[in-house]
Formats: sequence, structure tokens, C-alpha cells
Amino acid sequence: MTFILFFEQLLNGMQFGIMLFLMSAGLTLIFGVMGLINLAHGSFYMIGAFCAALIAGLTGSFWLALLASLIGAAIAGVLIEIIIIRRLYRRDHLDQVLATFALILLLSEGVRWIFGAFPLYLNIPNILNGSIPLFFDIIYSKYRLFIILIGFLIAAGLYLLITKTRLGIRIRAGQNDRQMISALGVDISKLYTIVFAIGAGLAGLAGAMIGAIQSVEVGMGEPILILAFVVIVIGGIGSIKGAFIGSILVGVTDTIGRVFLPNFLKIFMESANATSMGSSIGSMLIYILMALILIMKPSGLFGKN
Amino acid sequence: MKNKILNIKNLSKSYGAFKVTDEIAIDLNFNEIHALIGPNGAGKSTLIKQIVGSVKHDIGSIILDQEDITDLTDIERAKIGISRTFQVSSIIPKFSALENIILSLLNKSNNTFQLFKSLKQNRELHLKAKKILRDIDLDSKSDEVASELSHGDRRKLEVGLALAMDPKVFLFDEPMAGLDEIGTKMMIDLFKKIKANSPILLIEHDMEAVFALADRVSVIVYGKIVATGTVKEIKSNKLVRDVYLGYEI
Amino acid sequence: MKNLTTTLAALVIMSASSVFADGHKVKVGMITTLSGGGSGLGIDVRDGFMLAVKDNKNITVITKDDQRKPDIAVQLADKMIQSDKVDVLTGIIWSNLAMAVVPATVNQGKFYLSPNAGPSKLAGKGCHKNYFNVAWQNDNLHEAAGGYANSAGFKNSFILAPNYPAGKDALTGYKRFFKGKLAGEVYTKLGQKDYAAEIAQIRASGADSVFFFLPGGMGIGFMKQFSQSGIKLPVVGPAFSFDQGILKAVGDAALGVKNTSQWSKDINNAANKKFVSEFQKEFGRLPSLYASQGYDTGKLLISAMSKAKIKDMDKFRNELRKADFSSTRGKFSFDKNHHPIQDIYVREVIKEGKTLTNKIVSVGLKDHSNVYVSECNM
Amino acid sequence: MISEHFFNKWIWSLLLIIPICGLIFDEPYYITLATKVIILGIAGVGLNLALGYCGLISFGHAAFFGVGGYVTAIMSYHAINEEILFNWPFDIFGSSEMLIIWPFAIFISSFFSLIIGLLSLRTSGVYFIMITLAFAQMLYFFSISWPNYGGEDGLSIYMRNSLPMLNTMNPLTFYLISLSWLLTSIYISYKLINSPFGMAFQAVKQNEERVKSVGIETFKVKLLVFVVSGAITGLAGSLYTDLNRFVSPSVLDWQTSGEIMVFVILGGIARLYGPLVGAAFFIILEQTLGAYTENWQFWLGLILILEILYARTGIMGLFNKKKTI
Repeated sequence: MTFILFFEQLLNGMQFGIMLFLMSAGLTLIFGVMGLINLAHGSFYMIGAFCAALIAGLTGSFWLALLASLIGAAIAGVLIEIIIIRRLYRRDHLDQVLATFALILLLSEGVRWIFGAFPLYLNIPNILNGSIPLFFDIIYSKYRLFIILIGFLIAAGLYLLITKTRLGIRIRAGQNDRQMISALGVDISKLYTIVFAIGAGLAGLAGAMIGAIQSVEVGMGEPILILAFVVIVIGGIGSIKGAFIGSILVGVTDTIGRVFLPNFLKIFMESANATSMGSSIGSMLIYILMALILIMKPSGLFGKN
Repeated sequence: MKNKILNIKNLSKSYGAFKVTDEIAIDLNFNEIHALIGPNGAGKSTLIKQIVGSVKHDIGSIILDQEDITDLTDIERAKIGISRTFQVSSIIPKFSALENIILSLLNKSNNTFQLFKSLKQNRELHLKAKKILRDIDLDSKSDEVASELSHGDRRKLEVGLALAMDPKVFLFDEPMAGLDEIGTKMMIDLFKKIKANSPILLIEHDMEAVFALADRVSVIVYGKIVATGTVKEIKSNKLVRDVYLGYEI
Repeated sequence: MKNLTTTLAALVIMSASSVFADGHKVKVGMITTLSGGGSGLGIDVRDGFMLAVKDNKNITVITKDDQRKPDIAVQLADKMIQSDKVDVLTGIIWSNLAMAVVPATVNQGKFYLSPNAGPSKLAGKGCHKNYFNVAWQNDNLHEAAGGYANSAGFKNSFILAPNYPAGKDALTGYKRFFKGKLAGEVYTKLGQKDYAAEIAQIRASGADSVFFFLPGGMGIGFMKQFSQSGIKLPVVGPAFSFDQGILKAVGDAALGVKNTSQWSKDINNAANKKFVSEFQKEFGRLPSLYASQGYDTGKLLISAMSKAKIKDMDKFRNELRKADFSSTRGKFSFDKNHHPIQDIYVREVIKEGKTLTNKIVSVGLKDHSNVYVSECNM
Repeated sequence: MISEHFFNKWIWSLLLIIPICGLIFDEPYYITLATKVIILGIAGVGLNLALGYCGLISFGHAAFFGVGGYVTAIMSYHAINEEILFNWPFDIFGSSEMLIIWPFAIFISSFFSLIIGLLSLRTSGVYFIMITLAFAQMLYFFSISWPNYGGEDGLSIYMRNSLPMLNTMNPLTFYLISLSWLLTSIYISYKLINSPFGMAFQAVKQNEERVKSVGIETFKVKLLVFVVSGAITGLAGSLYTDLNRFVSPSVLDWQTSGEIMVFVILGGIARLYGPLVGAAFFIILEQTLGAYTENWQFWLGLILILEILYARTGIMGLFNKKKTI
């Protein structure tokens, strides 16, 4: 196992983590500000990817497609927030889990109705195709570097938004004390709609960026949704910082574990068993990580008690 | 020392630089009502929380009936014999008044893990609970759902929950807040009656009640006990007068 | 009350009519995946089958969606056998659903014709006289890929598949025929879509070729990412990741990839030409591998019906075993364990105008059967 | 207004009428379908104890359903193949006798709920929801990639396990077996919620802090409820394997957890018959919508959302306005 391979896998883990962050940032914001558990967050990931595939098909431009994913998912977010979600803020977690579970069924099947059952085509632009050499003979995919870059830019943007802008102040106030901000005369339902739209838009963008290298299909959002939940629970629900660190942690653990566990086990057992056993444990690894962290810190790494 | 049921030494707790309780020493004799007074935010409720164990103190020790309970959890302390009321009524909202009291009886009667015996047929628990409801003057409302009781009745139910535990000491956090005259009178009589069995550490803003009830009074300010003494001593203490400027003592 | 009597009367007549029905009629239960992930495959099998039996008045088909859930599939099979009184079941796409439905069906004395899944257990020890597979034994296409790798001169393959039984069968099948060394053997998580880690391993492994079996969305992701990585190794795989329904989503990344299949739309025989043109006319899209399998299943059923009554199970079974129908694949017969003996082709992904599709480049394995025949006591 | 008590009688008459109708009209499938409703209802009765009565929102009950199901299939599989199940600490053989399988399924799913409960109950709120989900996911991925018992393909046992003197393959017989387990599990729940212990765990749902302060060890209370809940759901899993003569990782899927939750809430939480009514409603919706459209999940989602937004008390709540805990 060479250093180069290890470093490349670290980068892969980072890239995966950054994508998870785009999903989990919205999820954790929505929970922090509105107190809502949104299982349907993965549906915005899917909606974003489908919007992108649609626009890419019509215009041929990847960049317009990315923009469409952000806007399309945000608009879907606004509509769904106004029609359904805002009636759930005052409900207990149970109602929220169930209503958003139902929303997954509705949105997935709705998208399938419109776009059909086969996966759609979405690909990356030529300019990002291929790999470039980094230092130490490491060759790395341009597109994945692009994803890492965009992810960090968005993380920085979110940080500025929350610490430096009026909207950010209101969001933080909302996280600390819901009564207070309505007392301050902030139009709270507008604030909630905006926060929800931001979350949905980010998820949609993630869906389009990932859809371009994976596949754009119905049901693509749920696996990543569960991972995003793992992330925000590890990081501490409501904490953007926690979501960021949790994302990277989950991304790197998953990637590194998947690759190195089978090799590690080969020291102890014969090769075929090690490969099979290693990938079995590898697929359970992040859940084991989450359970361990919660057992030691029941409110996650950066959660309020 | 033998005559002290509860003895607290050097109890301190701080959040960062802010000391909520600062080297508090306070004790409770048998047959006694010891009142704790002080302005809002002085640390009275935090002290109660530390004694019952729901907030962990930093240093200091708590001795209950010759036994060091400093390292016990809140539930273990409650089982051994510390019972409390909450400053803001804390009851089981969808249970009736009677059921609330029965819940509180479960621990002493060792019934918590009776899985298949019908509760309705447990006459003993019902009789005990009825008696306590009479003591707190709620027997006429025993079947009313707790969340629909009036504020005063909920305060009484709080005290009833504490009584049902038959503890070694009571910690009452403003039990008379919001009670009418008749209610207050009932409480005063009740407290006088029960202190012989289990002494009371009483936090109360109603000074008339405090002076009518307390055998000793401690004054707490900014997390420190500034004076302890009989009602008479406290009334004449200059420091206390300064602190309670505006209060009529 | 009057309503109830009428309903009762109607029911009596209905059940009576099924008893006295013409012995040439056959009721088919089709359980396939029509909603949720992978429904594209089920829809193709159904459409292919329906196209084959369209003009046959003696066949009634009841179609139900299994949602790709094995428990639902078994319950539907029970319903069709117990309530609808079907004679033949078909339609299952996935091996894990087949493992649930096939035993339940044949144990209740009904025929099962598999249009897609062919798990090894049902070909070997678990074979049954009433179970016929019209598609392939699961290992077949992978074995052909291994055979092709030899003839292409590959010496050092990197192979990967998801960590589940069909994935293990795939790699075993490839290794059974491939004579070179393995540069790496990786099992990925089922449902995994990101293969950055595996592609990095491929790059570092020094392999001269890549074989993969990643059905559905997994394969789309792998092919795109592999092509973007700039690694210029030849790729081989079974047809599943390069078939008509999915090629559009993979895009140009698939161009030039060799894949193995028992069917291709350019197989030159009359039955196939008729099938391709009729399918296009009927459904407005190019047929897929799955559609051809559904179609062949329908034609097989019709061939047996024309010679035997379904109530005479032994005779009907014999007629099925003869496989006396013109398959879209050309030569087709059943081996002793009721799995196909057929040619497996090597295809290449090409572009016809703007549409991605496949053309045959060679025959990978001729008259190929499967290794489980000897384990089957029938 | 029909009272809940009256409604419950209706439920019981229906449970007896349905199989008779199935026999008369020679539609054994409807008996099988009703059996499915009953088994899923049992799973819901199990979850209802933890979720409805004790406020433990478990998003991982598929774990226990699946463990019960796998125990059943594995024991039966070893009996069919005449292989030994364990040879340590002593030889244990498989069995295809339900009377032997049930205690094992119950015991092993309680063991899993004990371990998962011990670790999960340290957390609360959303964290509890998610950690229970995480444990179920662990088992799910394990079952997929563990080759011995079929992995993703699942495990087929061909014939239902047997009970002395009964033909369990007969739909009606198996229906009645399941029905008696439903009766038993509802009876156990009824006894529990009316016992002193039941008072304690229902109080925990409403005000845990208060329950602690009266000296009740709430952790133990919650753990015990969780274990009983897991055991009942595990038994349902065992019956479900026998219903299908098959088990596969899909029973451990997170959507299974979600669906069991849907039964409980659709029917009305903390109501004895709620989960059964919820399961019945769900299956009927699935069957009738599925007959009309391939996109039935769209309409199912819509109906569920409307139900949660506008009929919060669940179906049982429509018949009884009395508040539950």
C-alpha cells in the first residue's frame, strides 16, 4: 500500500465528505432553526439532479444545468415549505418523521411519473474531464477537485452568511431562541421559508454535481439522506461546524475503511474471506462510528446538551 | 453532628467564571424547617438542584443521615430519601391527581417493576394515595386530569408528590407561590405537622409564611450564604436588611 | 341482500366457467418490478412478453408489481396461485426475488418460466422439473467475458462486483474462464455509486484490463467515473450495464466497451428482425435485452400450448423442454437442468447516428450451457 | 359517534368473518392477506409499547423484526439440511417446530433489543431516533454481505415450520395461529399498561424528569419496555418468515422501520388496537391503489400526509375523542 494511493484515497474521502456537507448543512440548519426533522431532504437532492439533467438536455450547457439544479430545488423547497412543511414546525418529532417519510413516497413517485423509470443522462463538461497531476506523482480527477473546491467555497460562503449578514444574525437568533426573534419583529415565517429554500437549494446542487458522475435516477436521494443524518448526529444537531467536521469524518472513514479494511484483514485470514469480511465490515463502519460517538457523547461532537 | 439529618459542606459550582454556588455550608436538624431566602438569581434553585443531584457540583460534600451521598445520582438520592418540589409545577400532565400520587408511592412500596398485576386492584396503594390527597386538601379532585387542575391545586399536588415518597428530608422550592390565603394557611399547617417526621429545607418568597414557619433562616446572595440564624436574629441582621432593601422585614 | 345474491351468483358462474373452460386456455401470472428502482427492467420484460402473446386469444395475463421486494413477490405469487388460479408464473427480474418465488411456485405445482434471473442454486441442487429459465444461468455472461478476455490477450485483470451473492457468482464466473492473473479483486457495497476509491486502486494495480459487474445505477456511475479518470484500460462487462435502456444515461463513456450478451438487436434471423421492428412500432423505443427475454418467454409458452393442454402437466412440460420456437437469439435449446444452451456474443457499444447501441463483434462462447447441470438431479 | 369499545368489537368480528368469507368464496389469498395484516399488526403492537406508551421513538424496529425472521429461517434451514447450528458450548440443532422456534426468536430478539437499548437509551430525542436507525442499518448491511445465509438473496425454507397436529400450510390454520399471537400480544400490552410498571413507563413519556425525582429508575424502565417491545416485534418477524417461507435483508431495511411506524401512527398511537387498524388500512390502500395505478405510492404518500396534517389522532381517534397519554 503506497503513500500515493493512501493520499489519493484521502482526497476521495474529502470529496465524498464535502458532498455530504452540502446535504447535511441544510439538514442541520433546518433542524437548528425550525426544529424540523426533514426525511424528505434527499428528495431535493433528486429534484436538483433531475432539473440539471433536464436543462442540460435542452441547452447542452453543464453550467446552466448546475444553476438550474440550485434554483429548481430551491423553488421546490419554497413550494413544499409553504404547502406542507410549515404546518409541521409545531408538531412533535414523530409527526415530522412520518409526514416527511410520506413526502418521500410522494416526491419520488411524482418524479418517476414525469420522467419515467430509466435513469437520465447528465455528464460533466469536457473542460473538467480527465485528471491532472498534483504533487508527488499524484494524479487526480479534475472534476473531483472541482467538487472539493466548490464545497469549500460554499462552506466559506455559509460561514460568512451566518456570521456577517443580517440574515445570518436572524438565523442564529432563531437557533438560540425562537420566541425572541418573533418578539424582535422579524417575519418569522419568511425567515423559515428562506432557510428551507437555502437547504433545499444546496441539496439540489449536490444532487446535480454528483448526478453528473453517478446516475440521475429516482431514489438516488435516500442513501445519501441517511448518511447526511449520520453526519449531523455525529456533529451535533444544529451545528454547522459539527456538520462540516462530521461530513469529512464520515467521508474519510467510509472511503479509507472500504479500501484498507480488506487488506488489513488479509494479515489474519485467507484472501477471499478477508475481501468479503472486509467489505462487510466496511459497509457497517460509519454506523459503528456513529454509535461509538453517541455512546461517548450523547449529543454529538458539537451538540448542545 | 448526630442531630443533623442533612449536612452540606463547602458546596461550589461555577459556569466559567460565574459562581452559582460559592462554598455553601448549610445543614438541616431533625424536627426543623430551615428556610432559605435571597433575591432572584441568588442561587437558591441551583442549590436545590445540586442537593438532589440533577446538577453536578464541582466540589464539596453532602451528608444525608450520616451517609455521604456526594457521588450518588439523582435517582439514587431520591430513593434514599430526598424529595423535592419544583419551582415551576412539574407533574404528569395526563394522569389524574390520584395517579400522580400513586406514581410517587411506587418506589417506597417496591411496585415499580410489577409487570402484570393490575394497578386498579392494588387497594393499599389507592388507600395511601387517597390519604395523601386528603392531607393536601385535594381529595375532591382526585380523578381530575392534572393538566386541567388550577395553578394552586397543581402546587398542592407537587407537595403531595413529595409527601408520598415518605422521604428523610423535603426540599420545597416556593411551594406557596400563587396560592390563595386558604391554600397558604393549609400549607403552613401541613408543614408544621410533617416536619416532625421529615425536616424541610424551604425556599419561599412569601416572607410572612417564612417567618411563621421557619425555625432557622439562611440568606443567600450571589451564591454565598451571608447569614444564618433564627427568625429573630435574621430580622435584626444589618447585612440582611441591606440586601433586602425594599423588602419589608 | 339482493346485491349479495347477485354477487354470489356471479362468483359461482365465474368459478364454474374456469372449471369448464377450454383446455387450451392458459392463465399467466406476471410478477415483475414496475415501480421503484429498477422498474425499467420489469417494464421491458412485460412489454416484450405482451408483444409475443398479443395475438393469442388463449392466453390471459395478470400483471402485478413486486416493488422489488421479495416478501411482496411471494405474497403476489400466493395470490395468483390461490385466488387467480394461474397456470404459469413468470416475470421476476432479480435473483433474490426469484429465490423466494420460484420454490413457492413449483412446490404448489405450477410452472415457472424465468425471463431474467438464473441464480446458481436453482440451476444446481435446487433445480425443479417445473422451473424453466429462458434467459441464462447467472454465470453465463460473466463466463463469456472471461473467455473473451483470453482471446483478447488480457493477462492481468482487475475485477469488481458488489458484495452480494450475484456479485460473487459474477466474479466466480469470470475467473472460471479467464486464464490470466488477477491484478485485484474487489467487492463493493451494494448500491454504491461512487467508485473513486476503486478507480484509484485500479490505477495503482498495474492491471491490463478491467472486468466489472455492477447492475443498474451502480454501473452508470462506474463507467462515467472510469472514463473521466483518464485510465485507458480496456473494459469488459456483461450486457446489463450497456443495454438499450441504460446506455443513454451512461453516454459516450460507454463507447467502444466490449460486453457479453446472448442477444443483440443485430442478430441476423427472421424472428429477431420481426421482434425488433414490431417492438419499435408498438412502444416507440428500441428493445432491450430484457424485452427480448420477455418476448422469447412468451413465444416458448405459445409453442408448448399449441401441442399440449396445460392440465396435462407432463406432456406440457415435455413440450416446453423441446423449446420448439424460433428464438430471437437463433439457436436455442434447454439443457437437462432446464437452463438454455445458446451462443453468447461479444458486443461493442457504438453510435448509430445520435443513438448509442450495440453491435456484435464476435461469438464469445458457442452453444454454451452451465456448470451446474451435474448437480441437478431431475 | 361510535365508541372505541364498540369499534373494538367490530374489529374482532371482522377478524373472524374475513377467513369465513375467504372460505366461502374460495379466495384463500384474502386469508393470507389478512394474515399479513395481523402479523404486521403484531409488529406494530410491539413498537406501540415503546413508541406510543413510553415515547421512545425507535426508527430501528426493523432490526428486531428482521432478527426474529432470520432466527426462524436459520433454525429451519439447518433442520432441512440436517446441519448442526452451533457446537459450542453444546450442540444445538436446527428445528422446524414452531414451538421451539418461537422461544428462540423471542429470546434472541430480546437479546438484541437489550444490547441496542443499553447503548441507545443513553441518548434522547432526535439522537435516539437516529442511533436506533444506525443499529438497524448495521444489521441490514451485515445481512446483505454475510454469505452463509444467502446474503442479498435471502433464505428460502420452502415449507412453513410445523405445529403438532396442524397443517400450517393451510392458510386458515396459519391465520388462526397468527390471530392467537395477536390476541396474546394485545393482552400482554393491556396487562402491562394497566400495571404499576405501565404507570411508570407512561409517566416517563410525559415527564421523565419528574419520574426520576420520585425515585424511579427511568433508564431501567425504558430499557425493559424497549426489550418487551423488541421481543413482540421479533415474534412478528418470526411469523412473517413463516408466512412467506422466506426471509431476506429487505425485512431489515430502514423502510420497514418506517412502515411499522406508519401502522402505529395511522391507527392512533397509544391505543391497543391502533397498530392493527393502521396495518389493515395500509395494506388495503396498497392493494386498492395498486390495482388502479403503478404510481400508487404517490397517492399513498398524499393520503399519509393529509392524515398527519388533518387527522392527528389516527383512525382510532376518530372513534374516541378521549385523549391517550
